[in-house]
Amino acid sequence: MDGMNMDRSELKDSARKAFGEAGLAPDKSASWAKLTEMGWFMMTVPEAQGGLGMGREAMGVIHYELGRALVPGSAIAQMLVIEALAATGQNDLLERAMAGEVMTTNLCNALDADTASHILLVSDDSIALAPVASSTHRVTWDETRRLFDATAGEQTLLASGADAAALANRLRAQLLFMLAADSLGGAEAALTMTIEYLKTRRQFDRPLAMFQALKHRVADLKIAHRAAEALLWDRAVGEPSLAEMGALKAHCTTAYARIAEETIQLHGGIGLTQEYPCHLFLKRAFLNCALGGDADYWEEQAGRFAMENLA
Amino acid sequence: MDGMNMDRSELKDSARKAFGEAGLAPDKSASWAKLTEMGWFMMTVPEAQGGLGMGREAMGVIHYELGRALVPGSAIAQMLVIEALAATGQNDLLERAMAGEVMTTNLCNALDADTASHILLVSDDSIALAPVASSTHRVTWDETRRLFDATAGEQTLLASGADAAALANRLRAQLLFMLAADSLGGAEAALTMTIEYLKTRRQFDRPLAMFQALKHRVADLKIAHRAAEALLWDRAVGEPSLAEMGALKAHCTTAYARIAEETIQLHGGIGLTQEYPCHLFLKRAFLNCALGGDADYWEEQAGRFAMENLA
Amino acid sequence: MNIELEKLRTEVRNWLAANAPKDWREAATHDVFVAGQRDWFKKLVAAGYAIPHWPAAWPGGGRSLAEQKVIYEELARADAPRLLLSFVSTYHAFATLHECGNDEQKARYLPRIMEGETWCQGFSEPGAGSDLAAVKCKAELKGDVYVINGQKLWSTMAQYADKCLLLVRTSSEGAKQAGLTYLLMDMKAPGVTVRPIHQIQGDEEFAEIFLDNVEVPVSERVGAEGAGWAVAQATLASERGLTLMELGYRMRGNMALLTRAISDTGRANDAGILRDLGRLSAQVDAVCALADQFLDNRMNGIEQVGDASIVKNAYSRALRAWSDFGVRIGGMDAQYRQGITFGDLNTGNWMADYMNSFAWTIAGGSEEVQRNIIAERMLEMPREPKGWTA
Amino acid sequence: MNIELEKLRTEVRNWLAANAPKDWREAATHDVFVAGQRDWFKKLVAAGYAIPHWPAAWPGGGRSLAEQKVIYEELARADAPRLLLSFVSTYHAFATLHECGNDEQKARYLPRIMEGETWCQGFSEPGAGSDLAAVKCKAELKGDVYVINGQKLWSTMAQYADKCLLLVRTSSEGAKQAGLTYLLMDMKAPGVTVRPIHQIQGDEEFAEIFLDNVEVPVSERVGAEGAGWAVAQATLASERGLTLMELGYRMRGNMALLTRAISDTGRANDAGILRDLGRLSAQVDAVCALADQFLDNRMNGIEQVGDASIVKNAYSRALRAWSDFGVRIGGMDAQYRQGITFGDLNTGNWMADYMNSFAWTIAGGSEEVQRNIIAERMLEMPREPKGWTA
Repeated sequence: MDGMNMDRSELKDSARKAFGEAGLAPDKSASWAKLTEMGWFMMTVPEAQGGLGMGREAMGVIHYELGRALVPGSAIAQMLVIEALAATGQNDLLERAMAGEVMTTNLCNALDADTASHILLVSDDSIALAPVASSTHRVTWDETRRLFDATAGEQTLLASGADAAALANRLRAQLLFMLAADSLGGAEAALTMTIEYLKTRRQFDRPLAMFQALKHRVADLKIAHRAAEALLWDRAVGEPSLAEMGALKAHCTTAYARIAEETIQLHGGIGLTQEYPCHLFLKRAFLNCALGGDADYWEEQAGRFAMENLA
Repeated sequence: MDGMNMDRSELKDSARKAFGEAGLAPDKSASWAKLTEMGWFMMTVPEAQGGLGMGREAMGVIHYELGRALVPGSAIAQMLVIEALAATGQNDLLERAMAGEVMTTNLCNALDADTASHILLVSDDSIALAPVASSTHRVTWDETRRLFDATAGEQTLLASGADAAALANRLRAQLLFMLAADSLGGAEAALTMTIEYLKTRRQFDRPLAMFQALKHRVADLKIAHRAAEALLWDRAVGEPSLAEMGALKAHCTTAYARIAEETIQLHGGIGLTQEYPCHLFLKRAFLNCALGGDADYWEEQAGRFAMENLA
Repeated sequence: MNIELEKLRTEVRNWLAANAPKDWREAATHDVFVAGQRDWFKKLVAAGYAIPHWPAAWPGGGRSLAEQKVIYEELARADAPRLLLSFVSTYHAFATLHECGNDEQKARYLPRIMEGETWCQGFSEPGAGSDLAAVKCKAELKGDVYVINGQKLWSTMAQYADKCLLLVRTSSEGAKQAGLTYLLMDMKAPGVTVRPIHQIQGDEEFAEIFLDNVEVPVSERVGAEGAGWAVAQATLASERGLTLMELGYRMRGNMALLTRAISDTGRANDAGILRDLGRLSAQVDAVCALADQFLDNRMNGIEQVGDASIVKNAYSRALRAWSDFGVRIGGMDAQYRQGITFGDLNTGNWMADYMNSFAWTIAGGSEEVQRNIIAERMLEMPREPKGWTA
Repeated sequence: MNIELEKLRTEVRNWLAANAPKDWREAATHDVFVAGQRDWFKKLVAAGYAIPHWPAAWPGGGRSLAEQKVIYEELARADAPRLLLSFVSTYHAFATLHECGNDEQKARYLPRIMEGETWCQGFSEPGAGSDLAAVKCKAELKGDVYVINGQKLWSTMAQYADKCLLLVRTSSEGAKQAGLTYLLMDMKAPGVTVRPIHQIQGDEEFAEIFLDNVEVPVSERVGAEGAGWAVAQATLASERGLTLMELGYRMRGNMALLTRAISDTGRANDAGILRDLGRLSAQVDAVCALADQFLDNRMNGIEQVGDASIVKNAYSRALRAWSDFGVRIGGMDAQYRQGITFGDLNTGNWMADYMNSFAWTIAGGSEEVQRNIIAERMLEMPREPKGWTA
């Protein structure tokens, strides 16, 4: 195993240990505390700024595990803010954010704005930070994430012009990548749960897992998941274009939605009850599909990119 | 059973008797002779003009059976020409066409132009008939149909202006309907053949038809076929718009292509050999998809129609 | 014939214009919804449109299937509420009593159903879903009562039901099917506990029933002891046809929810969206045509085994595609939670509609069970031999 | 390490720029194609790139998997012809002899393979496809020869082969697998008849082999009598990895055929087409990433059961989607028959490419067999009990 994979594998083990044991959709503040304690908010920050200097791949591992356990909260927003603060040398605020002070961003529907001190305002020609002035909760079907309409107080400009455009694109790419990782983590958990259920549930005097029609469907889901995961780790390194990152996000969220849909169908009736967790995956999958630009948007961009680059 | 269905059922029986016994892709001239003898070219022509005065539904029944047996030839073109000649009162030529004199049309890639006496030239502002001046065979993967680049001699104008536009649309709708019927006939034969094969072929000490994964796939194909067929007979009556007829054609040809694809896959290796007839269905299915406007074209038209009519 | 049908159509249409409730989508609670359902059923009974499929001896009964079709077409057209609450009583209970009940049972219950008594069905259990014959809920004959212990699941609106069509096990000898018995149980009897099932989209259309030493008089048994499986088949065969035609028409009628959403999101000239809309539109039209054809065949006595399974799966697939397309068009907006419309499948609250569509791919015989029926009973692909268990 | 790899890459790239045949797509007949293949193989052997996976004792052998990957990446990049004709000899025959052959067999055949002797595989039969253990082709030991009678199917390029890896039945006692024996058969031996299979797109990549009292010396047996099944596993495990990486890269490289067709048909701004292109592009990229990962895992010794099945099905699905999209974009033009390119899967002759894609969903273990492997051996879903036959 090469060095990079070894890092990935070790990080995965510790993240799974941290989030894999409290059950699905664990307590939000306890999860936040763990993220802070383990230093994972520092992960991608350069060592010179007090971070761990790890890359996008490491961030993917963390979000994969957050997705896998359906961890609630706004880690995605936090990491975007941290990325922007680090890139623009806002070291004081950066330190506070790495230490777990909640900050959010308009790039990701002002997740948890009601508990956030600041909001990062991203547009193509400026990146600014401001205190959150007010926030209104927009309740979603997915209850593991809390979205807000938020207004901002006085803004501190972090970047403008070409710098802002470049940083905005980098942040968008990060967002897309984190959503892709979250989706594949969730999809893995949903698929594993489904396979276990099929092995346990008996009808017609045998486990459902013995019915070939169901086996083949599960095998196809496994193939879809493995292919998407290969693409995720492939795009974790190098410098994919924003369109390629968007295509990744569309590919992975679509796979998640498909696996979550089959999770319900293969669980039968109990999949339709609030008591079973199937619906938690379904709702998060569909929210992931919509956040940060949907498949219709990104697949079109990816198509244009292919027309320009593969002609 | 109501009257119309009784007609359909009787006509179906005699058409199946005529074409169902000579095997797949039977002799072309013998098939043409049968079509002529049975009077089926007269079918939709008003009784006053020497025809049988039957409707679109009857025409659907015939083309369903032609598709089912993969009958080669240019019956589709012939029926379009006959429709145009009847509508424009060209009774002498009409009589010759009903008696089996081969005539073709640019509306359907000049099928069998090399043996046709005339070619019907259809555009939005004129409908004309002309002798075939020259023809070049454009060989297709589907060998049960022969397409041509044809040039026309001196034209006789049959209709112009609004009359031409109306007739052109009627002819296009007929073409789409005939292709839809041909497709569902072919799809039925392919599916039936596949089911029989699965019942006969044994692997792992049991017939393939006992493997649930294959059963479920076949069941889904059956559902797709039955739904498409219901739509076909529904649009055989009344006055569907051209866009609705296009949507029908897209729906039925897509179902045919899907069933033909699965026919090959479920036959395994022998499905890939020239000796087995699977490929004949596949090639005709794909040609049907392309003829008369493909699914991309017609589904977009149907979408526009829905936007305008279902708002 | 056609003239009479058109006369009926006009009559129903006019009546609905004057009487169909308009605000039923706004019901904020189940109680309001249920009250509205009871009220609407009463009105339909009075007008003679509630039980068109019952024999002519009943007011409003004795309609031909063609006439029933007209009535359901018009109900869908008027966007009147579906009769969710009285569906089991007027279809399942009626069919069961009509075909298998004794005279005393018919005389006792049919009038009550007409008066608005509501019924539920107690078939499925935690361990008996697709494999219905595996029912374990136990009934022991003690004197002139059966004493019932067990649990039932997925019982539509059981929390509002007066009576229950109950399938129980009276013997564990021999074939699984042979030990089943069919009872009519009073939902108010001591020992009956009903717990609504909290569904993922927020509805509570189904309930669980817990049975703890519930006593059911022997006189409430339909058919002989051990003949429950055959009686259950009569119950199961009673639905589907008209429902699916009605639901197909309702889905088609609500295509406008999609076209409006497309316009509202500025995508009326997006070639890809238009194509997918065109394709969906044909799929929905095909389902309507299929449901029509199914009823025509039933009318003409040429319905075949598996036909109902084909219609059901074609409908459930189209419903999934319909709501999935809505979720897609709705985009981020569809992810915000809105209040649901009880008992309706095509509301434009896209995520709710999408989640609701699983009721049709899972309940009433899952898609997988329908595929088995189509493959094995219609296409005569061999069943697995009886002995194949593990 | 990385520097060495990049050095190799430059070396291979330069060599290919000077030596890779350019006109191989134009081969009008199989004979021309085969001659080109033989010539190309010779050149690669001379350059040391033909058998990088053989041991270091062989010229050009002893390459690490990372080096092999570089070579195959560059072959794909240069659009050089695939080594279809020598694939079975350099992979299947080599692996079989290397793992299970005796010293005499290795010494006899490996040099010949290097010199261009071509081999085919005689495993499948009319009654033994997915169920390979059902092989019936009979071998009777008479003195020091086996006398073979039977038929083999789907043997790649058997009409041009010198030798055949032959799986035969020497006993019908006990488990099906236990009666199989593995032989090396001379294709020029009396009684061997080869009939090319006419494929639906016009190629003849496969052949049938008829065996009529063919004599094979006992010395040509690999492993013991009755050990054929185990030897066959060594043969089957030998392929896939590098091939699929190479084929994935070739498919990705040929995405340009699609984008050009889209431009040529004036649909470069059709939102629906662009989306489908974008989606396909990600699917193809994912297959390449998956094949890479598979090889990395194999290199690192952490390949798991079922991994190869996942890569194969992901590739075959993407290949189908790729060619299907081409047929769609090609429209009416794609329906006109054109001359085919032998041995190539991504040619832009869309209908031929589409039909060719079935070779990957059916041959070398059908998609259905792969799904069984994934479900049962990787995901540990229970197999049907042994006794389940009918």
